[in-house]
Amino acid sequence: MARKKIMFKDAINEAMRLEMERDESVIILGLDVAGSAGTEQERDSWGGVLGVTKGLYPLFPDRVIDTPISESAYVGAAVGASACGMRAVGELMFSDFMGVCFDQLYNQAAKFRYMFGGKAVTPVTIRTMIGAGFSAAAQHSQSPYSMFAHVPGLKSIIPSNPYDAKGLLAASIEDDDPCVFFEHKALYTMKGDVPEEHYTIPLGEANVVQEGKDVTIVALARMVQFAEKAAKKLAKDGIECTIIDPRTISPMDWNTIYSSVEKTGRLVVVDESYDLCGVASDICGHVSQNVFGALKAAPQMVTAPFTPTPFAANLEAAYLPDAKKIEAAIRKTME
Amino acid sequence: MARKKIMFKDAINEAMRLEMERDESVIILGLDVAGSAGTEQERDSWGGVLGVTKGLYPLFPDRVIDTPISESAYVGAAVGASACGMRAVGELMFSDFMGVCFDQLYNQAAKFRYMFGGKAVTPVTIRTMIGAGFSAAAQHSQSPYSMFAHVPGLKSIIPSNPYDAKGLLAASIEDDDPCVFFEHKALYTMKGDVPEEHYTIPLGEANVVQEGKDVTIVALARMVQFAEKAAKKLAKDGIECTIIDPRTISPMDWNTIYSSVEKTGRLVVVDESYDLCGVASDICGHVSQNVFGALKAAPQMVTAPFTPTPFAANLEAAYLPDAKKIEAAIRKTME
Amino acid sequence: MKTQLSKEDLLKAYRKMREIREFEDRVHVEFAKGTLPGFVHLYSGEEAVAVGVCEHLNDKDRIASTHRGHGHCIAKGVELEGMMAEIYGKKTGTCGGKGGSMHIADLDKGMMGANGIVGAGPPLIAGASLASKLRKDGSVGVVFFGDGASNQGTNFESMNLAVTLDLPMIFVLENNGYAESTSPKYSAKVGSENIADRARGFGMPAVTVDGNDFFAVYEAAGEAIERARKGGGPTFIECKTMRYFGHFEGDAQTYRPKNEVKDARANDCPLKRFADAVTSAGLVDAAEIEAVDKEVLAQVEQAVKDAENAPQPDLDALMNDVYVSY
Amino acid sequence: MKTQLSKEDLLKAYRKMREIREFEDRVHVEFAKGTLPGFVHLYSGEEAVAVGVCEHLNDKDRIASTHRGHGHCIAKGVELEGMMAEIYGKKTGTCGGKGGSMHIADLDKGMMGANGIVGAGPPLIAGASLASKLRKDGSVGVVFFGDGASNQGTNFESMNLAVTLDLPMIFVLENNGYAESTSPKYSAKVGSENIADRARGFGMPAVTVDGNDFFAVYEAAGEAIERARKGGGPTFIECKTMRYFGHFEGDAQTYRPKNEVKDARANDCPLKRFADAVTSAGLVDAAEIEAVDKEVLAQVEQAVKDAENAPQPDLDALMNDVYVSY
Ligand SMILES: Cc1ncc(C[n+]2csc(CCOP(=O)(O)OP(=O)(O)O)c2C)c(N)n1
Ligand SMILES: Cc1ncc(C[n+]2csc(CCOP(=O)(O)OP(=O)(O)O)c2C)c(N)n1
Ligand SMILES: [Mg+2]
Ligand SMILES: [Mg+2]
Repeated sequence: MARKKIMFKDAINEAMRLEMERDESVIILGLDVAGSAGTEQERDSWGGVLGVTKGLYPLFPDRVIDTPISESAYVGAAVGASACGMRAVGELMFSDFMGVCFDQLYNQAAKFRYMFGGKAVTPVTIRTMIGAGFSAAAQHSQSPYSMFAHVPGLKSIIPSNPYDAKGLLAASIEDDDPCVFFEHKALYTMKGDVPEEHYTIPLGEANVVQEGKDVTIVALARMVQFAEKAAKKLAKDGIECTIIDPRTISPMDWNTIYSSVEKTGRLVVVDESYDLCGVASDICGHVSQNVFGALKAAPQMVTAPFTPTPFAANLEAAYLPDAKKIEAAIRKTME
Repeated sequence: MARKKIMFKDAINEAMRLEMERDESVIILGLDVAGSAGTEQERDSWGGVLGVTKGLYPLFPDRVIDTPISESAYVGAAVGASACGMRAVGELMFSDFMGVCFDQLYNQAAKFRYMFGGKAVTPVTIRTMIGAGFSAAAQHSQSPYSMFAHVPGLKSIIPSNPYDAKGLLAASIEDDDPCVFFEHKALYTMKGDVPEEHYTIPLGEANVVQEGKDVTIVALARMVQFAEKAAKKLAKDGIECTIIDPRTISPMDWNTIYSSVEKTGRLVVVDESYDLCGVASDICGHVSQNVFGALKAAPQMVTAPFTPTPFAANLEAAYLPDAKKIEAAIRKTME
Repeated sequence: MKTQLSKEDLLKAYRKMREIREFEDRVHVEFAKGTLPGFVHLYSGEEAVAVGVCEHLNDKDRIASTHRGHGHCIAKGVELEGMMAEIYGKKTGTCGGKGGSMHIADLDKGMMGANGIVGAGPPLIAGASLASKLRKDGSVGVVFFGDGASNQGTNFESMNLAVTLDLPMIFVLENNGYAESTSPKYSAKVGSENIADRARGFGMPAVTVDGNDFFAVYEAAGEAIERARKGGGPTFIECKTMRYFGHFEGDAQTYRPKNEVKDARANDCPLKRFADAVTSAGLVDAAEIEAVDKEVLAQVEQAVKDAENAPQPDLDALMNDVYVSY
Repeated sequence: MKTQLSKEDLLKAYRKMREIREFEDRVHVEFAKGTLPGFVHLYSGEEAVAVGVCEHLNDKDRIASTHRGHGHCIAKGVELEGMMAEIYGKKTGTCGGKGGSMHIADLDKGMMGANGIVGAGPPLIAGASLASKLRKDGSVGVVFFGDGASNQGTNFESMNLAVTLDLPMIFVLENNGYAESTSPKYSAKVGSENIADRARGFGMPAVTVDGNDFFAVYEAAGEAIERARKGGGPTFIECKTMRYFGHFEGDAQTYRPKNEVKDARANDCPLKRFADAVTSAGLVDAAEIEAVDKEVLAQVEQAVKDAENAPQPDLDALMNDVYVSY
């Protein structure tokens, strides 16, 4: 435990390495997850497009498998292999690419168990990147996890820091249900304390980042940092915030959210995606249905505006939720 | 206007016929939309899997185009043709199949205009079936429109009766933005008065089905009938319901919903899909954010449970929202 | 005729084909009565394909099927009693009544499911075959799919993936001349007579056989499966066959020539051809064939009765088995 | 050498290639300075493909491009000043700064966009070609895609759709030997040397040409495009070429042989080959070539300056142009 802080992406790498050591049935499938396939150079030249799987191929050369660019086939193969006793970790490079392979997750992996009368077990995990902030424009910046959360049979996991990333990915791989693991690309270089040894964090348990009596902020992935910043600012004015990071949105830890709102009476949900049929309105909707009596003010959403992600830096900055927007929303609940 | 009532599916057929007569650039692409392609028999043997496009091929043999089973290619072709001056109507037989072709809608059609700096116009319409109730099981009974509504750049249209179906489809085809038109298969044989001539219903305008002072029910597609049934029952007990059919969920006619809730103070949203990141929680969330002060009781959702659609008739009946469940939710708001 | 099959094997294969035929013909009749719900796609006429392939397989080998899945299920050893109950939506069904005709599966038998999504099977079996390869247990994966499905991107991608990873996987194309009402002459104009030619371009052996000739299918499949078991990679087998009923039950079939099915039933029925071949070669007696026919008839009759009398699923099944844990 | 191109045409083609090279080499330099954001994929080395094809096209013909789209844009006539400004994310960019390198498009020029989704182009151009066919205006659609993209289901499906509907569509495969770090020898093992052989199986003419030889590309494309314009259906052209930079800017390229690019630049550069061919054939003077080089250098220099000095988009552009109306 005494080692230096490590990066979010290294925590993810470590989780995979430990799972592969522990369990022979864990395999990795994806584009350039090793790299150099078919060339005369040494393998492992890439380790995934941003190097997250780097170093795993030399350790497990049979189990780190580069695939052609054909997401339907290899994501489906991850699903199929997992229904046959493996625990495949499929890497869908950017979650923006879900549109070319969604069927294998939403109609296949998600439904096998139910359709087949409880006889199927499909412990597949799909790792995939989310998030804006990199001038990666409209097709490489999205966070479409609400679409996955709407599908019974799938679990959706969204870590916000290196410690959670490692523990939640280990839990996802060990979990017997299909898991989609969303990694915010802007968090990859975030550093934090991460135990070297194996550990898991249960899926479906929110993390209460801080407790305060006035308002409950629910925030995901990168938005947790922004929420903390806003909370710090408000603390100077005597406004005390609870910050809840659900960590998984399906299953969602409603109890933690509801009991916090029962204490604070105020809710602000921060999400990098859109409000329409997204996580923010979902949480506001569920809270208003289930702990209406506790609410002292209208719940507020802080989300991206309903536009594709723009390329230009100034537009992208305006597009993203930030501490200022969160602060404004919190103040609104205090009016 | 004096003609007999016609069926929902014939109203849809009529809208397409009239649009094709009015505008040469309207074309239809899909599986067996004419039928018999490559056989020695006469074309138009199918007219779509449930006969909705029947009779159009003989009128427009160049413009009713059967395609191989390759949704990505032909939905994408509908998008591409529409970006090049056509108004293509692509038929995605069941919306459940979105997973094999979503990219062409969500990353392409939806984003062209924005990414390309406002220079693209892509007036494509995708017609697709939704809904349970036919023992069609987990992969032919879904209503995944919330996933489409979460995508800026797309419009999502969900008619509940023959009159609306015709007017909304005409509007969708004439609309300059990409539209996804969701047809509930259980409504196809519903009959109603439908003018013979061409007309459109603006996208983004809810229909207030009935007005009542006590509670606002928002319901979509087939759920509108169930809401009416529940409202009738409650009327006997003196509970007066407003029923709002949004007709389009993106754009959503928030004004109509908000002003109704401002009057009634109570909200029940009925949706055949799931609550998690679905339309029901979305409407509850938006109402609670924006007209919180008017709410006299916790808004209620009536949705399918979070399970795939079961096959067995008794399970499917239990799965679907119905008048009883709606009634119970309304009574809850009146407690 | 020459065959390496013992009399026992021959009778077993024939019985499977007869089970499929009887099962499907009976479902056709029941559907027409209005007693069966949902979308039902029947396999009558194509029996030699499923059985010709699956006679080489054991429970460790995996198959993926299509919307037209009953034949594959039976050929792979799924019990027809449970299947019939499943189609009736009963608690005693293979999937507890929650899947129905389009989703019958029995993973213990290596049957990964009928599938409502055209083209969904190939990636899944690529995965199953990958599992076989990594486990080095000599098992193989077989995917069945139609001429219509052969145009789906998933199928092409999976062929390429199977070649790339050298998977022990067999692609079995059931070319029955129609995808719904559309002919492959329109939708799979590959520039030749055979869709298999398109597959060959992906870099794997590809053959076309008479899919109504059990022995032709059996031999081609045997060669391919043996090669796959030995690490020789994937093979594509196109089987030309015919479906005797509509695309789904309720289809008026106006896209078909009048006598197409009648002629085929009379002159090209895979069961008749099999029976004729083995009896005239003196390998099996006609009486033995007839005995199988009778036994299967009775079995299906009983399966229908049992299914009719079986209870509906308990209501709490609605919420069960969405997840292992949630 | 033999060519039907006039001196004017030759100089025009060379200028386009030089524009691409200069543009890309400059973006490479600017990116290294850290002044350019996002993912940037450069086309240097592949100029003969884009230009060899697009020299046959007019504004009514449509092309779809890839993530590596600058070359296709320039070849199709998109102004490089606007492109440079776009890559800088400026208001004066082709897309007002909202698309960036991966989404440059100019529909007025028949350029349907660079695309961030590998394999997204073929269906779109199938649609564009269908529009051409229905409008009977003699226009064609051309889709560019890489060796990696050639494995994507959308590409296969679109080939089949183009054959089915007999579309005036050209598939131009840019086989540059890598998809990110992966070789087509691994990912597109088609059982032969050429990926074009896989395409031929779909039932359309398919050829493989030296993609660094402008004239080879030009001729193959000319034949295909003429056939398509006359209603002769689709063609597949594989162009073997090489990218001089990494997959994207920032790529350390450890998967490449040390001298691969150096050798190619020295011995197989499409611009050098073109210049040598036309000068040694006496069709163009070396001085004329040099004059083009200078002019283009100056033009790109100016484009960078202008882009640097151009204003950012107005903030209200964030909310504009999501819909025509909403
Ligand atoms: C992705 C998808 N597209 C379309 C359908 C509708 N559909 C079901 S079966 C079928 C025809 C399949 O034809 P083929 O593959 O030849 O199989 P066959 O029915 O002849 O056995 C179609 C279009 C579907 N279920 N899934
Ligand atoms: C659907 C999808 N999958 C993966 C990617 C990531 N990606 C972008 S470019 C690329 C390699 C493409 O290779 P190739 O088609 O050969 O084109 P090249 O880069 O060589 O021009 C990959 C994997 C993507 N953008 N979209
Ligand atoms: Mg068929
Ligand atoms: Mg390449």
